[in-house]
Amino acid sequence: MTADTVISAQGLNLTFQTNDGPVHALKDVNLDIRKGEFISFIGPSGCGKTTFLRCIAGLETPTDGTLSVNGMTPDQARRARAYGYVFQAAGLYPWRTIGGNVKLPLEIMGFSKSEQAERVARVLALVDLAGFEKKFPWQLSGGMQQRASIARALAFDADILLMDEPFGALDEIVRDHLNEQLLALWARTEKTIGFVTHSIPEAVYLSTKIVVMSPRPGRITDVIDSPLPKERPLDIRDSKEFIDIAHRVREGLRAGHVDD
Amino acid sequence: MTADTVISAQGLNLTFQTNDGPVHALKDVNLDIRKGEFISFIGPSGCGKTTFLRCIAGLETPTDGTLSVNGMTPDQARRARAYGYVFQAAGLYPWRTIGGNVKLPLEIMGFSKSEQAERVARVLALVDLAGFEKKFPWQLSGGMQQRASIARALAFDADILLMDEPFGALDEIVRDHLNEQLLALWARTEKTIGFVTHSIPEAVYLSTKIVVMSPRPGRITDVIDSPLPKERPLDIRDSKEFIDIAHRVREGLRAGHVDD
Amino acid sequence: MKSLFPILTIVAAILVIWVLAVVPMNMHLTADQAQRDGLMVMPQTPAERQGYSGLGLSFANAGLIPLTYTLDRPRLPSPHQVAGEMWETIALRNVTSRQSLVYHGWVTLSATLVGFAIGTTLGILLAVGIVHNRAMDMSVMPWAIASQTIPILALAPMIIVMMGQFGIQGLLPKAVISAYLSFFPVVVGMVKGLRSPDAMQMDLLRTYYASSSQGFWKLRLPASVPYLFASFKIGISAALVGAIVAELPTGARAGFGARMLVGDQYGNPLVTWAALFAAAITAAALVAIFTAMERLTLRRMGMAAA
Amino acid sequence: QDNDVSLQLQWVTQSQFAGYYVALDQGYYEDEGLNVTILPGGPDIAPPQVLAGGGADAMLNWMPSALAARERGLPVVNIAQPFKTSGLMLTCWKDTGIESVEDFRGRTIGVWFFGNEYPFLSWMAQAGIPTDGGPDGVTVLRQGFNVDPLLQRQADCISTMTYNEYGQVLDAGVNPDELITFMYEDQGVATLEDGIYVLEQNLEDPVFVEKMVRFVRASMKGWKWAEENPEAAGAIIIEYDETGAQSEAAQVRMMQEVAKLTAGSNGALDPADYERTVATLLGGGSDPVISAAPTGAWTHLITDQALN
Amino acid sequence: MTGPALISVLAVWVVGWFINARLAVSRMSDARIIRVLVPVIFGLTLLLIWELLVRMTGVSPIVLPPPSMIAERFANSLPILWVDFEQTIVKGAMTGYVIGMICAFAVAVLADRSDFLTRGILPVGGFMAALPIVGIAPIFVKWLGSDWESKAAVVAVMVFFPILVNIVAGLRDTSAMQRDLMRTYGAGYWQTLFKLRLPAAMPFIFNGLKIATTLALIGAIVAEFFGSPTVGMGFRISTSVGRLALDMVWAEIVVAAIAGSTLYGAVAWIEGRVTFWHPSQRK
Ligand SMILES: Nc1ncnc2c1ncn2[C@@H]1O[C@H](COP(=O)(O)OP(=O)(O)OP(=O)(O)O)[C@@H](O)[C@H]1O
Ligand SMILES: Nc1ncnc2c1ncn2[C@@H]1O[C@H](COP(=O)(O)OP(=O)(O)OP(=O)(O)O)[C@@H](O)[C@H]1O
Ligand SMILES: Cc1ncc(C[n+]2csc(CCO)c2C)c(N)n1
Ligand SMILES: [Mg+2]
Ligand SMILES: [Mg+2]
Repeated sequence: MTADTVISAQGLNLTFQTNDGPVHALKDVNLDIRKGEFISFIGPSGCGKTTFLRCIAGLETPTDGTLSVNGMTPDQARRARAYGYVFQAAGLYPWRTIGGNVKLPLEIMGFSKSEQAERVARVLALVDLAGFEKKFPWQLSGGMQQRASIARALAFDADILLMDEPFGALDEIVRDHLNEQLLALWARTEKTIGFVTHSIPEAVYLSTKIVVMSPRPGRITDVIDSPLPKERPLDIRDSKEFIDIAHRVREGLRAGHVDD
Repeated sequence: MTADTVISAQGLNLTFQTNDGPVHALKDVNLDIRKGEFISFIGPSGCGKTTFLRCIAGLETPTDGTLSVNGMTPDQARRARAYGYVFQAAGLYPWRTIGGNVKLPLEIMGFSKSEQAERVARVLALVDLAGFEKKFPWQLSGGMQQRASIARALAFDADILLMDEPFGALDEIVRDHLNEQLLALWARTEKTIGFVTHSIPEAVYLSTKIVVMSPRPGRITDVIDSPLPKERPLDIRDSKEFIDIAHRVREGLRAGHVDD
Repeated sequence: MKSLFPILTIVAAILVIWVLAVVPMNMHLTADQAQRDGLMVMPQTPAERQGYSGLGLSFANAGLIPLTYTLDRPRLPSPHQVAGEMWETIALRNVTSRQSLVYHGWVTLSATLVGFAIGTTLGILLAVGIVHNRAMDMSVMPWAIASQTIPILALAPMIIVMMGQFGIQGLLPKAVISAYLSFFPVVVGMVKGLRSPDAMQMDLLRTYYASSSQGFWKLRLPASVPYLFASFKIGISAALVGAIVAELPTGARAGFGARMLVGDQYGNPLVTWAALFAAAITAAALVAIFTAMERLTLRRMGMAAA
Repeated sequence: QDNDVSLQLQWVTQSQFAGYYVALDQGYYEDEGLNVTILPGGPDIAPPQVLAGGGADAMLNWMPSALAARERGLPVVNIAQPFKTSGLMLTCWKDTGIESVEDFRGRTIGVWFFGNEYPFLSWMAQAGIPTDGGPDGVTVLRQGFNVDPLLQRQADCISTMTYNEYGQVLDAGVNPDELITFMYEDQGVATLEDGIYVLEQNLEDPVFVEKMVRFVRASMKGWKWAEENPEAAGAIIIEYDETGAQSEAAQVRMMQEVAKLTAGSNGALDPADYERTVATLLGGGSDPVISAAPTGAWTHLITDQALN
Repeated sequence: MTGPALISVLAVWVVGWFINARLAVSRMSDARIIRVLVPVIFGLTLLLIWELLVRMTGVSPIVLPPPSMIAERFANSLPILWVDFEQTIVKGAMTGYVIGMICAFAVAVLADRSDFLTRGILPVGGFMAALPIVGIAPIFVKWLGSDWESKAAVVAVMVFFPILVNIVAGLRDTSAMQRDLMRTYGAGYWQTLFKLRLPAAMPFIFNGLKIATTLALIGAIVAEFFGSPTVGMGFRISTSVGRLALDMVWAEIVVAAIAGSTLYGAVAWIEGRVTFWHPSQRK
């Protein structure tokens, strides 16, 4: 654990008690994330990606082990509003306009009215949604909704961004496009990003570090550092290097995969 | 249109009348599909993939143009039960067991009891679900449910199989696995398959022909014949040829794509 | 059963409030009676006491408080009085006796069940019609809603007279009124249920070229089962209310409704209260039976865990 | 079947209708070869409506209500009048200071409606007291089926029957000297109560007439028996009460009171009583119950034969 | 029934139904006029049949008056109908409705604070809701007197539970994700309530409010049967039955049906404004 470690998990375990007996969702997870890293979690369904992210966010309490976020416990970090969280579905409130949705966390955190307006305008511009402020969510396409939900997570400018399969429901082209934008945003803001995905190309394209996980019990099976440069045009994905990393990730995944 | 053409569309147009004015979902679509082909439709959301498949299935009536299926109109073909249709979600009836779900079309089409039992057993074996006949859908994983829904479409042994993003909701590993199985099935049965997908690798991996579509108005922008052999191991996807086709598809898509 | 403790807590809280409320509610009557019996009461005349609230009078006459619990004709009977009456009329009487609430329960219940059967059958048929016929959908629904705004107690005597004209008496007129109240929730629920299959499930059947009757039996009907049970649960309590309402103008002969009326008319509030609680318990039991049936059916249909 | 008779009562089974239950119980109807069904009433059962709908052959009714029905186009005819005297009265708290009719002004009074309000309205009209709730008039409450409005002093006076509600007030522990009562009989506004009525057109059918003759004869026999044996009559009522909620003591007392009202009648309507009733009703001020003296509203056709 | 009556009734039915069937499948069947016209034609057909049946079979108007007579009575009694409407609907039903609604909200928020309370209150509330109105109405008249206050109390009791159940169900209807979102903001209970759960609960709440409108009407009218001043719809219905003025009874029933449908429609209209965002309200 170095000085610029923002998230640090040591011997993390989490067991859910269910009707069918205990489920070991996380087993002996050790991971350090440094400031400014873009870290992806990949693995088959049920391997604990979401659970791990939720532990970091203080939405779930580990049964065992230590976890610190910005040097605090996850729960303290949550109350300190240390991170923005983006869920798989956009999850915008249908009764609020796009602007109103982005404003929501600002209202809750007690920003002044003028500050609210200013920030809403800024982050909507950041995700290319300037001019859509007055629209309601259902009047936007899925991709635009997802961008709005990212804007919502960015609005209060936390240093950490946690994203749980934010683009899972979108089509490949839209997804490519958002991936590009996300990378640009990351490069510009130097945020630390934790990103859950099912897609190998997406993980490889975005990350500085790829964490491969495996289910039953949920655990980390491989951590792959990406040698790709920070500057990544979309067609880097046809490059030899890219394909090699993708291959390694796929092998890692296959090894841990139990057929259903 | 050659002798072994099973599906033929000439100058197909379809316009939906909506509250916001007409939507041109299909414009001047011309396409011939030969017996035994595996044809994929790929394109961004709203480009008319589903609409085209539904036209073939006689579930939607084109406003203009001609469309023939097995030499009949689509509606006649539907009444003749010329095809099996697989929807995006498995859509199994929750009150029927897996066996009961697969039996549904057989009951409706009036197969004899013994024939029903025999076919259910056969197609369940075909999709690797022998032994799950008595289970209810919620007792199975998503991938298994989707296999059951494919079995249901195969049960009455139509020559044509129409699949609308059947694996859209599944994770990549399960998807790979089902893709492999689908290819095997296709090779064995020589069915003609129309397959809608959002995923470039999936389209390239499966098809003999890839139809790239583009929205507003929905139209065909490219038809790519695949030079890949019929025998396709999963890691063919790391081959140069595969990557080239994928690249071409992506370019085709990008060209037709209007940012949302 | 993890709800048992919270329920008991709430019931206990209500009982406490009830017991406390008995005092001010009955104090005026108690004071009047005490005065007749020669006890000291403040203030001294009934007319003056009218100026006091029940609570005020209770403070002025704290010594009379125990008497508020034993009035023969209380405004608010105390829980133990109601329980005592119920115990006596349910447990201590032969079930065939006219003094037995079990007997009256059966009178009401039989009309309820017949009415419920008629109402649900009608409701389901109407729902099937509405779902399959657009003209019916557009015509019937607004009137079905309007029909429920008609006060049934106003219609009940007319229905009974009109049926009496055709020599139909006894259980059936009551059942008809109970059916009138129970058909509506069934129509609403069943229309919702029969329409619950999504477009994809309907399209699937089209790809099989299934007939509309096949669509009904294989898709719409099974899909509507959860809605059907929800409607049943509302419908059966509505049917019970209908049967009780109908008992007033049918000559108030027997049944919970008759007991409530006669208890009221002859100044016997305990009879009314006991019938009231017995009716609520009956309703709860009927709903519980349907809940159990629902659980069983859905489990058998494989829909319970979903 | 031509020996079938159904009789619609005005209220639930109680000693007010003892004569008929006794006749049934003692086999008097059977002796006349009749098969009689007694239909108890209830709130909102309007006997004339049942008669009009063909649900009963004969009904009991108060004459004001029957005459009003007649004016409304339902030709009902009184064929017998077992109740000679009116049992209707107003019961008031003495401590309200009410001593005479004039003191009603500004008071709240409970009245039964449902066709039973006519005597009260006529009375007030004759006394010149408005019933619209002004300071000079009375505020009328539509009284429910119990005496609570009086006991709880929501009303200064309520309507009671000598045989029923008045007893309930006493049962509630009230002493008679706490109360002041106004009998309609004493006020000169008495109207005829429980009479037997049938539809006019039925009287053209000799078979029906003959049946009614037997019915009235047996009923009157029942009444006389009940008058003489109030205890037994009360017991019979209890036997026929399906609700099981009535008390025998109350029914016996009711029978004793009812006996005072039926005592003077052999069943035949006294035309003088009829004329007095009509006069009272016609005196109903601006909104009279009936607008003209009815004709053919009663007949001795049945009683003449029955009582021979 | 007589032959000609049967034939004319059948004829009216066939004609009415034929027109509706044609309208319902016509190309304009989604137009607003058609949506209104079809039920109106259906209603008129029923009324016509009613009129024919009554007239041709000679049913006494004392048992069932024909619609024409009811309409005449209605037109001639507007002042009376209006004061009855005020007494019963405005004073009795509306007051009770508002009181019941406020109580339901208060209890729902209370119950919502703890799972324990919810678990206890809902079944007990369900039991109380099963107390039949004909039993509670006389009790409230006894307690609160004959005027509209007792009617309002009956109404409040009747509408309380359906509204409560719907509020509680609605408050629970948020998805885990929506609630987690609020947690990631470190939002408190009241913030979550007002910014997330109440808005999300609105479709449910309005469902309860709609059911409650018809209950409120019935409650107010029926309670008047057990004691009332000499005004009010229930009073008028009951007295008119006694006076064999069945046309007046039906005129009041018509008022009840119109008032009920209007109230229902009004609540549905507000629902449309408030829950404009819900898929069921979007076209
Ligand atoms: N609240 C919970 N209660 C019980 N078990 C849970 C709960 N949440 C998750 N689990 C179980 O824990 C395991 C890990 O779940 P998790 O949601 O973290 O997986 P995931 O990797 O995010 O999967 P997916 O790709 O499907 O989202 C799974 O077996 C899941 O069923
Ligand atoms: N029933 C309908 N009524 C009106 N418009 C429709 C209807 N069905 C489809 N459309 C419109 O037609 C266009 C093509 O739709 P279609 O569903 O075929 O797209 P798709 O390519 O399948 O998209 P996706 O990838 O999102 O499934 C879209 O703009 C869609 O909104
Ligand atoms: C609404 C209504 N009010 C009064 C009566 C009838 N009635 C006639 S005499 C009497 C007093 C009996 O002791 C009563 C109550 C009724 N049937 N319905
Ligand atoms: Mg997950
Ligand atoms: Mg589609």
